Amino acid sequence: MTDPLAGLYQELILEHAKLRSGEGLIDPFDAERHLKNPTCGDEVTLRVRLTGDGDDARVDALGWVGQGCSISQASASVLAEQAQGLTVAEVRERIEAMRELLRSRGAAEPDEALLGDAVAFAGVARFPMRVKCAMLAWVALEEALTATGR
Amino acid sequence: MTDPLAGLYQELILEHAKLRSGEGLIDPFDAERHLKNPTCGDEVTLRVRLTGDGDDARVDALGWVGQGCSISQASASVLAEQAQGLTVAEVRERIEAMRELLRSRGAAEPDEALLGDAVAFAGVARFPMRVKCAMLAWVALEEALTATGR
Amino acid sequence: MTTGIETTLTEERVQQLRADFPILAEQPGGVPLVYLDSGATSQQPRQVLEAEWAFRTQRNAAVHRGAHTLAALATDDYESARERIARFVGARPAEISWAMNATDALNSVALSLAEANRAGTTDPSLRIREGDEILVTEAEHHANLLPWQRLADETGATLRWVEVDDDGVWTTDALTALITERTRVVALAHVSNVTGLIADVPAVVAAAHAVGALVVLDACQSVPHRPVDLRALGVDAAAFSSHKMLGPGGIGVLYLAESLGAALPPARVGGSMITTVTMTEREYLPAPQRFEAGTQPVGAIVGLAAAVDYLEAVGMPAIERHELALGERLAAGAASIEGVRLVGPRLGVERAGIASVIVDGVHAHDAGQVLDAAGIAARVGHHCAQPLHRRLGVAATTRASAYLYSTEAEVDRFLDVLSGVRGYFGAGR
Amino acid sequence: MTTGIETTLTEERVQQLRADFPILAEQPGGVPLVYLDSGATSQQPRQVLEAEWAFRTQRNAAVHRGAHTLAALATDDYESARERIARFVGARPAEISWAMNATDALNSVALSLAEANRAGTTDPSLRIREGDEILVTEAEHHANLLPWQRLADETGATLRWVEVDDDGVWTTDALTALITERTRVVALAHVSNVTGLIADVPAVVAAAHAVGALVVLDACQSVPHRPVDLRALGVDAAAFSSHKMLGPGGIGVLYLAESLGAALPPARVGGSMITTVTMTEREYLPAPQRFEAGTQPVGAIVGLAAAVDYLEAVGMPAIERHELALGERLAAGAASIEGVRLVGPRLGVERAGIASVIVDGVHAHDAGQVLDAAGIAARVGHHCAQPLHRRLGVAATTRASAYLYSTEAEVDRFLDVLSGVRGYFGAGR
Ligand SMILES: Cc1ncc(COP(=O)(O)O)c(C=O)c1O
Ligand SMILES: Cc1ncc(COP(=O)(O)O)c(C=O)c1O
Repeated sequence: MTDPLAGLYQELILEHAKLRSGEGLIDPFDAERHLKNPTCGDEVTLRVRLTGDGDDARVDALGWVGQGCSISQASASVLAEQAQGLTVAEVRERIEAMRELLRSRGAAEPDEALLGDAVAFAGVARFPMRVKCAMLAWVALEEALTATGR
Repeated sequence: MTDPLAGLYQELILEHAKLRSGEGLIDPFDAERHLKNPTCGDEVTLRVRLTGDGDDARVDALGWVGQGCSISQASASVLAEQAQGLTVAEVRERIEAMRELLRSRGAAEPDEALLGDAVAFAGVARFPMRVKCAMLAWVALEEALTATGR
Repeated sequence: MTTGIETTLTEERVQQLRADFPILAEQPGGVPLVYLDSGATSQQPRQVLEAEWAFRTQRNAAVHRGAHTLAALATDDYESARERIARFVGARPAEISWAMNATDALNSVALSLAEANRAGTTDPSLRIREGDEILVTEAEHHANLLPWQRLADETGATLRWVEVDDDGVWTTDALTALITERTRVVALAHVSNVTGLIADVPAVVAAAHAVGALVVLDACQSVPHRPVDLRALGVDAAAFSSHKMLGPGGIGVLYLAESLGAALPPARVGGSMITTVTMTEREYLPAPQRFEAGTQPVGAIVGLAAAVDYLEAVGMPAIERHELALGERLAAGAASIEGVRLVGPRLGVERAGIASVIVDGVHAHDAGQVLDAAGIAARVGHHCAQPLHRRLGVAATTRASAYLYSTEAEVDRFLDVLSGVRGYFGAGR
Repeated sequence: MTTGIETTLTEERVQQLRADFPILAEQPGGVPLVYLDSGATSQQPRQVLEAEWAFRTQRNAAVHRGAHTLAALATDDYESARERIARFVGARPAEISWAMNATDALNSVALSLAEANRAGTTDPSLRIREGDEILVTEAEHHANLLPWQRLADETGATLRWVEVDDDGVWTTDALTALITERTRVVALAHVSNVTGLIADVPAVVAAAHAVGALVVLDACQSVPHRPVDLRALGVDAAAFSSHKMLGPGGIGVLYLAESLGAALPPARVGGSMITTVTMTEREYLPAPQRFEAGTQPVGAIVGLAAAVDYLEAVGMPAIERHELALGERLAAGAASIEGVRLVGPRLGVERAGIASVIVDGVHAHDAGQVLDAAGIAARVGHHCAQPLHRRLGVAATTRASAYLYSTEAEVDRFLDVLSGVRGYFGAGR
């Protein structure tokens, strides 16, 4: 019998859940978002600082604190690594790609070039109850970017 | 095919529904009761006057007004004829017998000696939704007697 | 007609449909059942029962709270049902939440408005103060009257109503004439459960919204019987009951237009509708969850969705036309019987498949008994509309109400037995 | 034992019973289902489904309003169901009315008390004024907390609560010590849905009644699992849910002791609960009809009565003992796993068949996922008891809850998989 969980808890996810890249609240910052998943109590507070202007605006720094399941913590960690240095448009593209992947119920082919390590979350798409966990930090960043006005 | 309604609408009931013995409100009176069946809107107002004291107290006069289906009107009419001149104890005995008959769902053998014309309502016992109609005036009298303290 | 578009239900189609409804083959009184009481509650096709049975024996679990597979399956079914039911009435899923029945849904709206005002709402669309007015019709079902009486009592608002005429009918002009700057809520039935009168909802909505009043629609007798698009109608809130539209009992639907749903506090509080709770504070989820405290009747909701699927497969426009035809046949037939007085819209004016009558000299209960002896399940009483009946001068009427499974033959049988009622009781002799 | 009196359920008997529950043979995740989430919602035996099916295909009609035969049959079934359900909990039929779920029933009591006080009640048992107190426990389900928060907010009363200790347990002494002359309502769960703690209800009732306070019992986790006699307990009101006791969803039961039922105004108003209605006035029927506005879920009520028949046939004392044994096995097993912290009463203290645990270093959602992969439906989350979880210092726990169809093997399987959870996530390494 194959482990039905292997698809969900990829080695990379379990590692990131411990690694917690980007953990900690940066200061100064341009925007902060606090998000909560009321079903399971997962929470994340995320801050982002940008550099550059207009289309050139890039993520200068990103930090988060939170509590929750390994999926939600690992996805915040992966996000922090991915977003660093990208332009706002590039970040938004990745958030959208992540959302599509997770909502696909397993039907979508993950775009590894675009998502990098985040493709490890492809397996979450088969566990609809966990999709919100995996998206939590990503939605927080999306809303924080919107709050910066860019 | 026999008329399934014949058991319910005995000739005597249809006659009494038109006859309306005792219709009209007497004055003076010892007690009055107003009762209503909320399901169908049937109403009766009944007054009773007693004569004599203690165990000898008898129904001196009984009058009612009301509106409702033929069953409820006929049963008030029959009651008015029956109760006249009986002692309070005798009236109560008949009310109780009527109640038992109507609640029997057709299983009870009506006591003709006791109930007289009221045995015509035996068929109502097979129509549970109509039992309240047939009992309306009788319950009003029962409560009025109680209100007289006897 | 052979246009390919089914414009009504053929006799053959109705017979086909009837085979889906096990109860229609019953003989509860020893005679074949003629069920003309769908206005009170409808009968259910096997498809609905089977959908519920499948859910309850294969996927039953508490939704939105569990991480296990069964809970995920149940949640899928639950939200899919919400989507189908929403689409059926032209609503967005988040505009649909559940109630015990339509009565409960209407109470919820009134209770929520009361709560908002107790909390001192600053939202002008919710504010109801002394001297303000709540407008209803004299023909309302108690479910759409008593909650507004109570809200008026509590807020100090005045309950006003448009009166009905001798036939139990009110007019749009008379109603809109009563809408003033003080009107905060207009609550009315889309279709009357007694007279079959069909309200001109868009006209009422236009007049009400012009003064900033909310429109609450009692859609109990419309949603089951005709295509209804709540967003297109523009009402702010609406209620209807599953048990009147082929679905199971125990589930009412509350429609709250997006803006109202976002503004209203919940009537019921408890689990599954909160974000954070402390011993002294509570924060609510957004709509629709905010309005869904406690475990919802998921099996029944799945059943209702199956009912909606069934209705859509038959086609609501065809159902509407079938019933309009039956309503006309009922009305014309009843009006032509001597000593029988037809209530509601004049012949020739569109009416739903409902006809209520008064038989001269015979109490409605007695009329109902004669009908019942012939196997005809019609309803006698005040149909939860006492003020209307008081205005008509009677305590009770006799009502026949049709649905997609009703036939012309059933209507004719009703009319035939009805025409014999006065003779039976010797009335008019 | 061979005393002839069945004192618990034998393994063989449980296997027999399991055959009545179609869902228990399902493999929703591709593995056999181990259903340990009965505390959230129970599964339903075919006997319940069949009773409902029979009603809905043979006798379905609106009750108490029609004169036709079908309506009479439905009314018979409806009132017979009420009688059986009342007897099951030691109540009189008139003390039982229906709600959407237990949450709704608890809301009703609080809403009715609020309404009585708005109307300026002179009944001292209903009066709640500024400075009065409403007492609950810190372990309450949100359904038995939020309605009282809201009632306190509205009346100006103070909400007080008995605190729980590090295990999530409160004591009778601590609770009764908080009852004062100002206490108007004491609301508590008979059995905690998180800790399995069983409250000493008679002691609470005695202390509350001594000061004239009402006792409202959340019987959601007791009535399904053990013999409960509400009159003997002496509570003034109680609520429980059909879906937790083998019955269908969509039906909660509200018990109002005779005197309270006679005094309380209804929370919901509408049809079938009135005597006389005019455009401005309404008069209500006595209990229980007063509390039953609108069309009640008769099919579901018939199903619940069948569930009660089923439970009685198995025997509530035997069910209680079976579950106490499973609860002990769960608790003892969980407590012996390294890195697993058991919440609730100490081992050796009676607990219901419920055990919630905290796995060190592993989030409850992850634990639940591992259990689910093994086919085990357990619940993870705050179980609608956030204040309790806050006190325990966690956002979520993992809960297993048993019922009459649960087996020792299922409990052991849960414990076995649970003991592997930390290893899977590398916690504690
Ligand atoms: C102790 C307790 N109270 C109240 C409830 C609420 O019950 P329902 O969701 O059926 O309204 C539950 C179950 O969720 C419970 O376990
Ligand atoms: C027009 C109308 N409104 C409201 C209701 C109440 O519906 P329910 O009894 O399902 O709550 C009914 C049916 O009884 C109705 O016909």
